[in-house]
Order: sequence, then structure tokens, then C-alpha cells
Amino acid sequence: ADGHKLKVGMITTLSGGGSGLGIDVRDGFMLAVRSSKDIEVVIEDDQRKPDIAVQLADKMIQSEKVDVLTGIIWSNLAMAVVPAAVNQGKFYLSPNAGPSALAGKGCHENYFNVAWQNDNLHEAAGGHANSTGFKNTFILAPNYPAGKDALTGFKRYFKGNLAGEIYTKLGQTDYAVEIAQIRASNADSVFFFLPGGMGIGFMKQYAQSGIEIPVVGPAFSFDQGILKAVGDAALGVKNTSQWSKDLDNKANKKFVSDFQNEYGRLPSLYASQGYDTGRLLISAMAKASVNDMEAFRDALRSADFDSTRGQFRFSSNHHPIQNIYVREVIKEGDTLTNKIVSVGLKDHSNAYVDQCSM
Amino acid sequence: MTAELLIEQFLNGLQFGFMLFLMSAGLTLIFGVMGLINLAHGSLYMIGAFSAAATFAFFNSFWLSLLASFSCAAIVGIIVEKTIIRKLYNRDHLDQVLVTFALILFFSELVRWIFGAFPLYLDVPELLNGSIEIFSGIYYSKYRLFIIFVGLIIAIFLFFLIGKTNLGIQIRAGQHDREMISALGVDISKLYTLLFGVGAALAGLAGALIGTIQSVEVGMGEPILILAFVIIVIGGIGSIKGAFIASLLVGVVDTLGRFLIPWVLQTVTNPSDAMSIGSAIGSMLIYILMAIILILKPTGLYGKQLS
Amino acid sequence: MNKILKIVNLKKNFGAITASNDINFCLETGEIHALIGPNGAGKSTLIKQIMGEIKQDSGEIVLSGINISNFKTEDRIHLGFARSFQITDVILDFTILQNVLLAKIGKQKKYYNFYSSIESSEFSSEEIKSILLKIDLWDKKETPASLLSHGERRQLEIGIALALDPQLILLDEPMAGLSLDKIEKMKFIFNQIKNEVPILLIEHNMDVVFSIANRISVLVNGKIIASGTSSEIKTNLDVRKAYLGTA
Amino acid sequence: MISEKKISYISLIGIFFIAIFSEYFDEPYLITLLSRIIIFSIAAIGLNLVLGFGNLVSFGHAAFFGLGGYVSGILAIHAFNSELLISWPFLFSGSNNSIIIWLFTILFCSLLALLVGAFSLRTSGVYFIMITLAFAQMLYYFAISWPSYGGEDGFSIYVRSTLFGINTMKGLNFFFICFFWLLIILFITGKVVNSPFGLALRATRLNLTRVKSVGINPFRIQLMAFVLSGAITGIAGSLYVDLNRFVSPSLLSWQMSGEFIVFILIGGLGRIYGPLIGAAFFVAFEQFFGSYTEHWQIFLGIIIISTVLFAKGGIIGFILEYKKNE
Amino acid sequence: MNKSLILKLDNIYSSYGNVQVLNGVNLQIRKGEIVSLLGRNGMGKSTTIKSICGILKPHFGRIEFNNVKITGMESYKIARLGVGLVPEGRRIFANLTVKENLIGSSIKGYWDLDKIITLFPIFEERLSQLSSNLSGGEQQMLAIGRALMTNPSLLILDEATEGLSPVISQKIWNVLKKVSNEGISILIIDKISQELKNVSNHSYILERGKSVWSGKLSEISIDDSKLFLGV
Ligand SMILES: Nc1ncnc2c1ncn2[C@@H]1O[C@H](COP(=O)(O)OP(=O)(O)OP(=O)(O)O)[C@@H](O)[C@H]1O
Ligand SMILES: Nc1ncnc2c1ncn2[C@@H]1O[C@H](COP(=O)(O)OP(=O)(O)OP(=O)(O)O)[C@@H](O)[C@H]1O
Ligand SMILES: [Mg+2]
Ligand SMILES: [Mg+2]
Repeated sequence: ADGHKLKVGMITTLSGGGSGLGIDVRDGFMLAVRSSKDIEVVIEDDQRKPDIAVQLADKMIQSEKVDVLTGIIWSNLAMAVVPAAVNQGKFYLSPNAGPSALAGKGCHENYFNVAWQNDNLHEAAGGHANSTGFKNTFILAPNYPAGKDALTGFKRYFKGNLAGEIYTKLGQTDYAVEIAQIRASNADSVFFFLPGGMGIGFMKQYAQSGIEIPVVGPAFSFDQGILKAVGDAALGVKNTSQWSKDLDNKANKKFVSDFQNEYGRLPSLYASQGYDTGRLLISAMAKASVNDMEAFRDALRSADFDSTRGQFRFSSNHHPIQNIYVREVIKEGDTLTNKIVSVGLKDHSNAYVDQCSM
Repeated sequence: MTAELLIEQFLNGLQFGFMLFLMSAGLTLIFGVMGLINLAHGSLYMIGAFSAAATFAFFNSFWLSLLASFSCAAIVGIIVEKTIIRKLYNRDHLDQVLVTFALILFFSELVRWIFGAFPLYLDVPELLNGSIEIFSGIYYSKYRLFIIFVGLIIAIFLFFLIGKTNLGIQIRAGQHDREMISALGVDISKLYTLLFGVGAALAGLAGALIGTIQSVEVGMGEPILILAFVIIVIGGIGSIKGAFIASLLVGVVDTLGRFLIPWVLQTVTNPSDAMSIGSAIGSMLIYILMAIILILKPTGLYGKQLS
Repeated sequence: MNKILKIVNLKKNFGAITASNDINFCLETGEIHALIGPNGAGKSTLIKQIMGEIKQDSGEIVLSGINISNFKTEDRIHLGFARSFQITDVILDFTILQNVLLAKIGKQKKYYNFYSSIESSEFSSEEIKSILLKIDLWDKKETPASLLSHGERRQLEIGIALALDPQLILLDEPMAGLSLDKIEKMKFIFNQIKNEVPILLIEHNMDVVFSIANRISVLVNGKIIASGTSSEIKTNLDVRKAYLGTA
Repeated sequence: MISEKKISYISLIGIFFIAIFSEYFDEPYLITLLSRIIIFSIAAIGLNLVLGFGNLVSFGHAAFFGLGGYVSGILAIHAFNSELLISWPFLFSGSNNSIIIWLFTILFCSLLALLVGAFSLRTSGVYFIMITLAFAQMLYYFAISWPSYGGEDGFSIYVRSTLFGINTMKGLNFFFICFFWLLIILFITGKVVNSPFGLALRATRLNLTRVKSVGINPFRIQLMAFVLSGAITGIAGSLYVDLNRFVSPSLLSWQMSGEFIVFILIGGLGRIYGPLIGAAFFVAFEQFFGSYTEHWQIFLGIIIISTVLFAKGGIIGFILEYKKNE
Repeated sequence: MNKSLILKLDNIYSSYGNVQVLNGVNLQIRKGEIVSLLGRNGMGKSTTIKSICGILKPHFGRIEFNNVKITGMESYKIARLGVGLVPEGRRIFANLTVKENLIGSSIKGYWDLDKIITLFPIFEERLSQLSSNLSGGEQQMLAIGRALMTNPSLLILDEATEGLSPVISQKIWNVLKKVSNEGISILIIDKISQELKNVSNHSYILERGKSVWSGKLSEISIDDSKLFLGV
């Protein structure tokens, strides 16, 4: 870096439910920027509450006078914070949430998503279902916006029949009813999006039920942090992700080993996203000062850094164009982890580019 | 939809009912019988599940971890009772709500501090893995049958303990007038400690049993907390029978509602909307049920109306 | 004499227990009418029915010619009923004054008044002072009821009843637990009140009943078996057997 | 000797001047926090009316907070986007005029309180706690799964509503609006509590049979208190949405109801200024400890437990007791 | 009289928070005696009982039961030593049935359910009725029955015949006489009456929390009676 100083405000979930994700994003990000003396990071815990997040954003902008905001995990919190922040002339780099509203009509020149548009992994799952030859799929997700986006994303690419489509209660942990419906539906495959504890419960109970129909899902229920808790029930399941520990490129190898050295655990998807966000920021700082907004924006847009995912660039609405891989859950010794088996969608962008007037 | 599926879902409802009873059994004792509003019930549930998971990670034995779940929860329960809870019996409901709410904050953060933010692993033992065919075409998970079995045993145990022994009478008397029952020669503090311990143990056991097929994570106790209260209130405070029947009722209504409402709605609107409206109603269902029951019977199904 | 309250063919069962078995009965102006009878005869139940706290199975309750059988408790109080409870039931956290004020507020329907202060003169009027003087509690008016002795609480109950400005008062064992000096005081109060408002008095203390009641009715197993003056009742054999014993 | 009155005035004046100083020293975030404290305390004052004075432990006051928020948010977003809100019996596309928004909030929250109260007040004690919770949960799940206004995501209203041309986006101005509301609400509750209605309300809390036996219908008294309480909490919800320029179902969550109760009890139950002190303490604690450790909730738990066990009258009660013994 | 001392109160002081109520109460009961405690309302009779039973802890003085010091002991321990209480205001367990009230705290001995039913036949058909539905007098009987079922060696009745009809009162007096003949001691508070005079072996009068008179009730002077009892 050539001495451009910059202050980052990170608002993420560090306490209460779902804090594992926030902690990973933070750790990944800090790993990326730890060697840079020009970046000052302020971290605050949003407790997964939108109102708190909004107030923290105010604080970061008004009192801390940060230049760049980042860190939010959840779409609903992002929706609460991002529009206000970018309208006040701050940059926002999303390390995780990518709600469609911010990709389409609500896109903004100062908003960059480094992870994915919310639909991406589900779209890839739809594509994978096609290429595997599934004809009759049963799909389910919780009844809330991200859940609906998930099923919409899947259906956008899936060409077969739907054996059933279920919205479950948010936070539901018992799936006997749904599993019975799956069994009765003659489906040849199941796609589900059930983040957090919901997915753990579903996978365990599904494995218990003795149904042999293959399952596909986005990486969220099969990622490093959570796999341990799902246990052997997850073995062999195909899931879609833009990143995997075994991606063969230099940046990723360095990231995985650095992360393990630093924190003593395997990195997760979220950690990689946090890390890439940090790397993107450093790459932009090398090119321009944040005080020159135009130049800095261009620097961000060029995404001139070695992503842990290999190929990485931004589409016109500032969301990644990247490969989405299909991974399989395997066992390495005693540890459950993922291995890439194919590329689900190549150089995949998102469905909202046209709606964005940028 | 086939008749078999309907029957199977009905059975699932009953099964879910047993699970609910298991979740609320500890609270039935502490809240229903001792009259203490214990919001920390969910925390004891969580403590049970985490002790089980920790034990499992160490000894790799399901049965040992069950043992750990209720002993740890009982120990924590007794410590909490002796240091904090016993000062609350003579206070009004509000103080109880507040202190036990604080206990939730305390335990959730403490557990997260100790075990980290990620879910832990707990799985069904080999013996109970897989499912068996109970009718032609209807398969049932062995583990779920096991949960039903445990639920039944606990129901019988509680029913006898509270309804048929002097101990139960004394505890209920103490709920009405502690000073008086004590003046009649009953060591009510010890009884309450004991009972709180048993309630905590039941919560812990439920945490481990149910955590095994759901997920063991911080915050797992919160949704079940409200559910457990709903059940006891629907059943009528103080009635074991009420809690039992309410569990089954809620289980069946919730299950069938979630399954049937979207299906019925499909006849009037397109499947996708039907599904999303249906599940919106479905998630409100047990609260609607509770409100209706309380409006019709302000002291729950089997609650006593004191004059 | 004027019949203020008339009870006609009143019936009430609790499952197998008959609490009121075809009761006919009236209360007249200027009298203290005592209602006596064995424990569980149905005396308190009768009062509760008169007040509308529980509903009779059949029969009529008539106040000054108005059939109030189906009126709510609230409405009956506004028509002029007041009662005391068998087991003292004042508001322990309120002062004596507040307890009496509450009755006034209730009677005058001032409870929808959100704006005036209760300390204002309108509410601590002469009338309240006279009631408190009558029941001998004026000096202690700021004392919380929780600090009163049993006897004083009983006096307060009477004060609350008086504050309702009643047409008639129903007293359920007002003397229970009072020491003799207090009993004398109560007797004096009742004799004073009865000229303004008639009293229906339930009491097990026969000395009191025989000395102040103008008329006595005897309730046994939900049925009135005798009615008359003190001397008539004292000598009635049925009454002696069922209630008085050898006393 | 320090009296409850003095503590109250000191806290009010204190908050006011801290806000002025924050402006002077350019600490806008502090002003946001103060506004938040005030809004929370208004919500809790509303609850305190039924809980502290009527012993009706409503565990569902987030319903009114949230409804107030949604009503305001919906009016504002329609006005912002110039979208029709209703087309019959007249055309109406929302409003971003605070006065109109507040009127609607009061109207809707009162109606909801009337409905919830009419059903809930048939029960008592723990049943009441649970049935109020049930109604709030119904609204919560409805808000989460109903797509029109963002479902779980909620929605942004971008700008605050306007009042007499004041620049409400400026923190201090918005603080003054909240502060003004606080004064009004404190005045109203102070009046109500000391009125004949207030006495009757307190009596319903202590002894129902006695209340009935002096010709007062406790149900009506409690229902009226409940409606008033709901409207006040609704106003708080409306202000909160304006503060954050964002509406979401988390306004309706049971944790929110729980926090209101916490404010009241920490401050001092059944004291008019209790919620203000409680909310101030809570927010300050969250900020202070939150910046030291992620695990600040452990300490919050400990503090709450100690308050209940050892300082029965909450903070105000504790100060009064302490001064008395000095 | 050289029967052994069952209960001895020596200069007892008790208070409710800051309200000082007992200022030196002295009282003795021997085995098989019926002792009455009298005084006008609010003089501290019930407070004395609470102090004996350990519901209230005296802050000065000494209470001995069968030569064991019980001052400051937990109330359940005192009860287990053999003190049975019929409290002022009945305090039955309203959420329990009649039967549960009776057997909940019972201890095996002479008095059992059958004997109580023989004493109060009214309970026979009401064993499973919720006790809160009983009439006032019935509740008083229940409270007496409940205390008897603990088979105490000292029975304490606060307002023994409050709310009881004359017939039942007589019955109670007879029972008390019989019980005391069996060697059980009785401490009784009641309004002064002929029966009380007849049954009590010894009486104490309290005035403002202090024992001011003791002796045989039939021998009290008219002046003392006026002064302390108001008659
Ligand atoms: N709610 C009820 N359910 C069942 N039985 C009841 C109920 N209320 C009263 N009873 C019974 O009805 C009878 C009459 O009761 P009530 O209270 O009127 O008696 P009472 O004449 O006032 O007696 P006491 O002099 O003892 O107060 C009693 O036997 C009582 O047990
Ligand atoms: N819980 C209490 N708190 C404060 N003061 C009390 C309490 N209970 C009783 N007192 C006061 O103590 C004094 C003695 O009360 P106590 O009940 O012992 O009187 P008593 O002799 O039994 O009278 P009574 O014949 O009316 O029952 C009374 O002045 C009363 O006001
Ligand atoms: Mg009676
Ligand atoms: Mg007494």
C-alpha cells in the first residue's frame, strides 16, 4: 500500500444466535487486513437485531467517521443498514448477505457484494439437479423472504417437475411432517434451504427416516462450522458453493493454512468471504485514496485481487461473476469436510443485472 | 392426498405431542405445581443438551450422555434454587419473570463462552437408528418411538408424584400458603429444592433426547420455552393430566394444520401462494388455539377456578 | 313498615348440596333482621345471591318493587346494596381513607374521572369524615389497612359499606373475632345505622343477636324453619335442636 | 433527604442537558442513544400503567410497539413512493406528516388494545401473561411471513416524517420531539395514576372482590387502562421507526416485550419515572459493557438478578432506601 | 399441680419490622392443661402464637417446649416436636380438596380421617370437594381437623370458635376437654364466654403486648375484667 489511510466499520453478529457466522466473517476479514497498517477497523456487535444495526451504522458514520462499512450477515439487517449508509456517501462491502432488492432496483454505486447474490447458490443447485438428471424434485424452505428467494432461485434453473413445494415455519426444528410428505410424494430428489439449526435438525431426521432419495442444498447447511453438528448424516450430500477448502489456487492455499495457523480451526465459507472482502479492500487502497470516491470506486470495481475462489469479477450491479461449484461432503480422517466434484454454473452472474440502472 | 398419509400425519402429530410433553414436563413441575414462573426452563434444557454433547464427545456413549444430561441439569437446578430461586417464592410473578429472564441471558452467554458459537454433535445410538414398519406402508423412526416411550413413563411418574402422594399435596399446599404448611411440620424449602431439581433434571433430559434429533446450539431453549408455557396454560396450571392432553392437542393441531391448511387453500389459489399463506397461518396456529381455549375457558382445560 | 327487600321462592343447589331451598323472606325499614342457622345452612350463599355474586337457580329478588333477580352486582350496588364479608376483605395496601374513598368513587361512578386528583377537596368531604368518625377510625385515617388489628379491619368494613350510601346493608358475621369492648361499640353503631338503613345480620354470637335484632329468621339446610322475635326464637324447640343446642 | 420527585426531575433535566452537550461536542451518536432511551421509556411507561398500577402483567406489549411502528412505516413508505394505500372509500396514499401518522398510530393501537384487552382480561394471573403473549406472537408470525411489507426483512422508510417544517433528520431536533412526547406522556400518566380512575385501577390490582363489592366493574377499568397503555406504547413504536427509519418484525418479538418489563423493574415498579431510569440504565449498560466484552449479557443477567433480590424497589427504590439509612 | 411443664414463654419480645408488638410475654402450660390467652383486639395474642410456632422470630426472650429451647427454630421443626396450630383466619389450603387438606400434613396417631369424620360428619360427603367452596364455619372445622390430624402434644387454637354455630362450639369444647384428659395440652384464644371459663385451667391476659394478669378466669376481679377485657 502507498499510505492511503482508511477506516472500516464492521457491524456483525457476535453474540446470541447465529454469532458463529459473524465471528467467521470477522476472523477472515481481520486475517486479510492484519498486515496492513493503513486500515483501522472498528467492530461492533449487532446482536442480530436490525434496530441495533441501524443505530450502530449511525454511530460508525456520525461518530467514528468511517469510510467503509462491512460485516453484516443477515439480509434483513443489510436491508436496514445498507441503503442509508450508501446514501450518506459511504462504501458498503457485503461479506455475506445479498438480498435481491439491493441487486436490482435498489442497487447503488457504492454498494459491492463480495459474496454472492442470495439466489446464486440455489440457482446452481437447480442447475446441478438438471445435469444429474433429476426430474421430480421436492423443495422446501422457511417461510420468509430469503426462503422464498431460495426456492425462486432454484426454480429459475431447474427444468424438471416439482413433486412438492413447502414453506416451513421459521425456526422450526421438527420435520417429521415434511419428511412424511417427501416420502409420499414420489420425488426423485430433495432440495432444501434451511439455515442454521433448522438444517441440522432436518438432515439428522432425514437420515433417521431411512429415505434414500438424494438431497441437494446450498452450502450453508454443510459448511465447516456446522458439519460437525450434523455428523455422518451429511456424508455424501451434494451442496453448492462458490468456495471450497480444496479449491486449487495459490490464494486459497495460503488462506486455508494461514487461517488454521491463526485460529486453530478449519476456515468456513463465511471466513473466506470475510477474507476476500479484506483483500478486495486492500487492493483498492493500493490504487486510490478513499477520499477520491470515483477513483476508489473504480478500483473496487476492477476487483484486482487474487480471490480465494480463483476467477472473480464484478457484474455491472456490483455482484460477483464467479463459478459456483458442486461439493460433496466427505470424511478426511475423522473430520467431515467438503470436496469439489464439479462446476455447477460457470462464470455465473445474477438475475437482477437488468433491473439495476447502473 | 392418500388416507395413509393423513393417518401418518396424525400419528406424527401425536408423536410431536409426546415430544412437546417431554419438553414441558420439567416446567409442569416447576411452574404448574410449585407456581414459579421459570423462564430459565429453556436454559436447563440447553444445559442438558450441552452436557450430553460434551459427554458424547468424550465417551462416545449415548446412554452415558443421557445420564449426564439430567444429572448436570439437576445439579445446576439445585444450585440455582438454593442461591436465587428460593428467595422468589414469596415474590410476585413479575420478579420471577425478571430473574429467570436474567438467568436466560446468563446461561446462554456462559454456555457460548464455554462451548463456542457453533452447534455441537449428538446422534442417535445404533440401537435406535433407522425405522421400523408399524403398519403396512407406514414407517416409524425407532428413536421417535423411544421418545414416545420416555414421554409416557414421565407422564405416569409425574401423575403419581403429584396426584397420588402426600408429597404432591404438600407441594401444592405450599404453593398456596408456605408459612402455614411449614407451621404444620413440613420442611417446604427442602421439598421445593428437591422438586426444582427434579424439574431441572426433566428439562435437561428432554434437551438431550430432543437435541439428539434436532440441533444442540445456544438458544435452542428459547423456542421450546414458549411452547412449553403454551402447553401448560392450555392444559390448566397445576394439572399434569391437562399438560399431557394439551401436548397431544397442540401436537396434532400444529401438525395437521401445517399440513392441511395449505392443501385446503390450494383449492382457492395457486399452489405457491397457498403454501405461503398456509404456512403463515400454520405458524400462528398454536397461538390461535391457545387464545381460543383461554377465551372459552379462562383457566385452561383442566385448571381449577379458585373462588 | 315498608318492605324494602323481598325474596321469593329462592332456590340454589351446588350439585347435591341444597343451599337455598325455597326461601321466602323480607327486610323492612328500620329493622335489624338477624339470620341465624347452623354452619353450612346457606346464609352466606343467600347474601351472595342477593348481591348477585352468584346466580340463583330460580326465584326472585325484589328491591322496593323492582325485580332485580337478573341484575349484575355492579347495578345492585348502585341501587343501594352494601355488604360486609364473612372473612375480612379490605384492601390491605390502601389506607383507611383510600379504602373508604374507593367506595365513594364506586358509588358516585367517579371511576371514569382521569383528571382530578384524589387528594382534592371534592373527595375528602365532610361526609367521609362523618363516616370515619362513626366507625371510630378518623384518627387513623392515613394508616394502611395492613397495620390494623382484626377488630379495626371489621370496623373499616362497616365504614366501606356506609360509604356506599346504601338503602340496606348485609352483614356477614361482623362480630366474628371481635373482643367484647369492640362488640359493644359495634352494637352501638348498628343501632344508630338501622334507623337510616335496615340491616340484614348474619351472626353466630347469640348474645348479640338476641340483644339487637328486631326480628330473627332461622335457616336450616337452606330452608327457613322459623321467624320471629327474640323470645319466640329462644323458646322454639326446633331451633333449639338444630342450632342453639342446650345453651 | 432525597425524594422520588427529585430523582425524577434530576433524571429528566440530566437527559436534556446531556443531549445539548452532545450536540455541542459533536457526539451525534450519543443523541441517538438518548432518543432511544426516551422512546423505550415511553413504551415502558405505557406498559407500566397496566403492569405497575394495575398488576396486569402483559407479556405482549411489543404488539403495540410493533403495530405503532408498522402503521407509521406503512403510511410513510406509501407517501415516499407515492403509492396508493387505499383506494376506497377515498384515495389515500399515506402521509409523512408526523401529526397524521401519530393520529393513525393512536387509533390503530387503541383498537388493537381494545380487542386484545377484551379477550385477555377475561383471564387473570399467569393466564393473562400467556394470552397477551399469544396475541403478540400471532402478529409477529404474521409480520414475518406476510410478504407485502418485506416479511422478515422489514422495510426502510429512508427519511423521517416531517413536523412543522422542522428538520427531523437532524439528531437533536428529533431528540426534542421525543423529549416533548416524554413530557406529555409523563404528565398524562401522572394525572391518571392520581385520579379516581387511578385509585380504582390500583384497587383492581390488589383486591378484585372488594372492587366489585363497591360497584366498580373491574373489567372496564382494566380495559380502559389497557387501551391507554396500548396507545402510549404504540406512540413509542412510531417514534422508534422514525428514529431508525426502518421497520421490521423484530419490533414485535417477545424479547422486546420482555425488555420493556425489564426497564420497568430495574427502574422501579409502579413508579411513574421508573421506566425512564430503567431504560437509561439498560441502554447505558449495553453500550458500556458491550464495548468491553461480547459476553456482556452475562453481566447484565447478574445485575438484573441482584436488583430484584437486593433492591426490591428497583433503582429508585434503592436510592430512596439508601438515602434514608444514611 | 406438679405436672411437667410443656411450654414456657419467658419475657418474649417480637416485632413486625419496625412495629414492636410484644413487650414481655410470659406464659406457661403444663401437660394436659387447657390454658387460655385473652386480651382485647390488637393486643398481641396472635403475635404470641406466631412467636411460639416460629412463624415470627422473637428478638428477645426464651421459649421452651418440653424443656427444649425452640426460640428461633424453623417453624416446621417446632411443628414436628408436636405443636399443632389452628391459625387465625383458618388458612386452609384453598387449592386442595377437603381430604387433601386433612391428610397432607397428617402424622399417624390417635386422630385419623375416620375420627375427624365422626367429629364433623359434614365432611363425610365432601372429602373430594374443593375446600375453598366450604362455608365459613366448615372451613373452621377443617382447620381444627387438620391440626388434630398432626396428632400434636400441644394444640394451639387462635380464635377457636370463630364463626361456629352454638351447637358446633359446644361440640368443640367437649372435644377439647376430652383431648386434654388424654394428656394433650391446649392453648386457646377465644372471646371470653362461660364455656371458656369452664374449660380453662389457667388464663393469661395480654395488654399492649405484655402479660398483665394470670390466674383462674373465674376468679378475675370485676375491675381487672373491665380494664383488660372491656367487660
Ligand atoms: N361454590 C360452591 N360449590 C359447592 N358447594 C358450595 C359452594 N358454595 C357453598 N357451598 C356449600 O353450600 C353450603 C352453604 O354454604 P354457606 O356459605 O352459604 O353457609 P353458611 O350458612 O354461610 O355457613 P357458615 O355459618 O358456616 O358461614 C355449605 O355446605 C357449602 O359447603
Ligand atoms: N403483619 C403485621 N405487620 C405489622 N403489624 C401487624 C401485623 N400483624 C399484626 N400487627 C399489629 O400487631 C398488633 C397485634 O396484633 P395481633 O394480631 O397479635 O393482635 P391480636 O391480639 O391477635 O388481636 P385480634 O383479637 O384482633 O386478633 C396489632 O396492633 C396489629 O396492628
Ligand atoms: Mg357463612
Ligand atoms: Mg388475633
